[in-house]
Amino acid sequence: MSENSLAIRKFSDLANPTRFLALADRVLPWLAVVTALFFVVGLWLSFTTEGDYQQGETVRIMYVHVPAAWLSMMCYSVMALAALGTLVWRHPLADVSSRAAAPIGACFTFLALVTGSLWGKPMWGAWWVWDARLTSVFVLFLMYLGLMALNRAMDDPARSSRVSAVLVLVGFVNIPIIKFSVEWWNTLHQPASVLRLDGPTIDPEFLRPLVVMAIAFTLLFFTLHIAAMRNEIWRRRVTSLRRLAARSAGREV
Amino acid sequence: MMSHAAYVLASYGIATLTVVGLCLWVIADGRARQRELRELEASGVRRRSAEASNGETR
Amino acid sequence: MIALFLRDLKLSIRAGGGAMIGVLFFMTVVAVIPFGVGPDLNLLARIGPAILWIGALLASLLGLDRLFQAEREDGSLDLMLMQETPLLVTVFVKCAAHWAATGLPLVIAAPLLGLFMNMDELAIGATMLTLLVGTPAITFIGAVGAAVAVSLPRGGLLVSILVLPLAIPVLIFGVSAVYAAIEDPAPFLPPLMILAAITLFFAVIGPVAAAAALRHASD
Amino acid sequence: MRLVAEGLSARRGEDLIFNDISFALGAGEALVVTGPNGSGKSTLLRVLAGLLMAEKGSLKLENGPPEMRHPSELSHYLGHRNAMKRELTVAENLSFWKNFMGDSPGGSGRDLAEAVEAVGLPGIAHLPFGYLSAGQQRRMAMAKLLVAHRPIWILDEPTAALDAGADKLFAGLVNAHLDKGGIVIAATHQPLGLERIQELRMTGFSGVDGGLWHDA
Repeated sequence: MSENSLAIRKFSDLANPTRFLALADRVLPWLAVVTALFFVVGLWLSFTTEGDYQQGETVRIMYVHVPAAWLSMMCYSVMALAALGTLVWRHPLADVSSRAAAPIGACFTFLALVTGSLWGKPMWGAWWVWDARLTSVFVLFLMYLGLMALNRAMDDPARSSRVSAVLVLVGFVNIPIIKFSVEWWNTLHQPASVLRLDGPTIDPEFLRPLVVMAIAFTLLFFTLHIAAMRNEIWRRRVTSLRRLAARSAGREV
Repeated sequence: MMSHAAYVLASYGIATLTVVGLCLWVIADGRARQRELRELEASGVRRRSAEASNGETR
Repeated sequence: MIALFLRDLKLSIRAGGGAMIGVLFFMTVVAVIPFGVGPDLNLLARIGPAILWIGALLASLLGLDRLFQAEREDGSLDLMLMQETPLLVTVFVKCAAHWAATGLPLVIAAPLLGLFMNMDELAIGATMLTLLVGTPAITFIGAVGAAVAVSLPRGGLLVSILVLPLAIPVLIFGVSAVYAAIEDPAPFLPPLMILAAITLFFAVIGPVAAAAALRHASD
Repeated sequence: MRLVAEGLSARRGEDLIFNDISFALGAGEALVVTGPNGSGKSTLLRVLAGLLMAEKGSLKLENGPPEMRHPSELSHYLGHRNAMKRELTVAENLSFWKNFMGDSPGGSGRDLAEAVEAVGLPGIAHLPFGYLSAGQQRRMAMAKLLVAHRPIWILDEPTAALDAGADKLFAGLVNAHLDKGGIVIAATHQPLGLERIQELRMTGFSGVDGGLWHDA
């Protein structure tokens, strides 16, 4: 029991904002460099591998589309974890993390939607179809935007953190729906071919660039997320300093 | 089978634009916040020690 | 006057402002429709323009009730009433700022939703153009309702009820212009011109009526 | 310049609030309106500011600028509410009103930094208005009186949320305005410490006038 609480204290020491800032300062440059390297390799691979005999050149869209779609879901999962942290452990950094992730997640979801649309036009003949996968991802996009609007509308983070955490957790229902929509319903969208219980069904020729791009995108997400968290901490410092300035102004008159 | 190079290029282009835009936004946001912090500190507002150890209150 | 325009724009972009909410509402409303009518792409393409127009109409009504109420609550409206600049100019500028913050984003978001509705390029372009011409009229009509309901504690719903019937002509000519553009025999220009005329008409009538209502509502 | 009110009376809804109020104020003179709650002080000030129609009587400005339609165009009105937006910074609020109101003929408003200095709150103009305390907000609303020039100041309970120090500061501002030939009309419970004042004591209207629906 005492070990457990010690571990929790250590964890929260690490997650103390000042320490987080110091850590972020040290980690960010390396993370950025590694991300860039992975992107260089990933892009090189994705343009040098052969096209698919069935889908032609458009298979290259997959190397952007699939990682972006993965990230749109992973980002929401990170937000849901952070929301849990806000509600259960009341950790101040958890709310910072959740807030910082929302715009990034919205961007990746947007990317997944747009590239999917660009892939769908030549394959299916339509920019958009209302099937379960696409619709649920669109709902995810709307949820990101809604959360961003909510975070903006309530300028006092102390009060808004709980409210938006509850909303994030409720919205998490959507993630399994997105993940399994291709299997539960008969849709136009092709089923998962990489993350399967019985091993990937995709040709290794396509798998290699895909995995490298996925790692690159994931690293990119963490880089941006840490940077955005740092911004959010600074933003809150500015806010609290301003309130302090307002309180102390005019006292000497 | 057609090659559909335009669609591929468009999706890579939009992806690049979005990612670069996001990166620039994060960087610009960070710069702006740091500038505000510096201005506040220059105008003589100091964090109390309690807040210094726990940067975000309220 | 430019100062007022910029201030209102700033207010709607800052925290709690309605600029983003309107577009979100628009997207949500339009995204809900296919669940109701089913994912038949041909059907969606046919009713798409009408749905975009109705969505835009509802979304632009969303923040209208706060147009003058917020000013009244903090006392700014009193000062605006007292100035040498005619009140109707003030109202006009406030409407313009409100449209720029909430109506313009709707016009910009319309093509994206048009793709979702499986509309072709011509229909999307026509919808965008008619929305661009028609939504200012909704704002100007809405200003009258907002001014009438300014002193009511729960004016929001009432504003929508007052304004919706008046906005019907805008909807009729907006949608018919789009359909005229898609379906060949009907000419596109006449309904668009009528729509523009309606907008200009309400750009004059709206601020005058709203200013009169505001003068009498002050107590 | 001379502000003359003759036989003013006003209604709110059906109720006659006050009847037959007359006064005349020359340049550099102040009118302090006193009286118990509900005696119609605020209503009188809103009539003077042109926000309510007077039932009877007239309000005229003699020897004023010729092209003006109503004395309210030459007036500042500081009501119970501050007319400032919480979301905008103090500087944005003040510069908006400075631009929007402009200056009346015969004077020019001070610039923002000076006005904020004059109300004793330098250095916090970059903060959002909502961050300030009630007293600070009130003082910033007074800074609004300084950034745009108006010869007539109509003040409704101007010192309600202020402490003693700010009271004195405000009395100084009003006196400076009077010295420059301005006119001040203030409803207040507290003595403002002004010279050259007339006092108008509102007693509340007690005459029988049920209005339109009754016999007189």
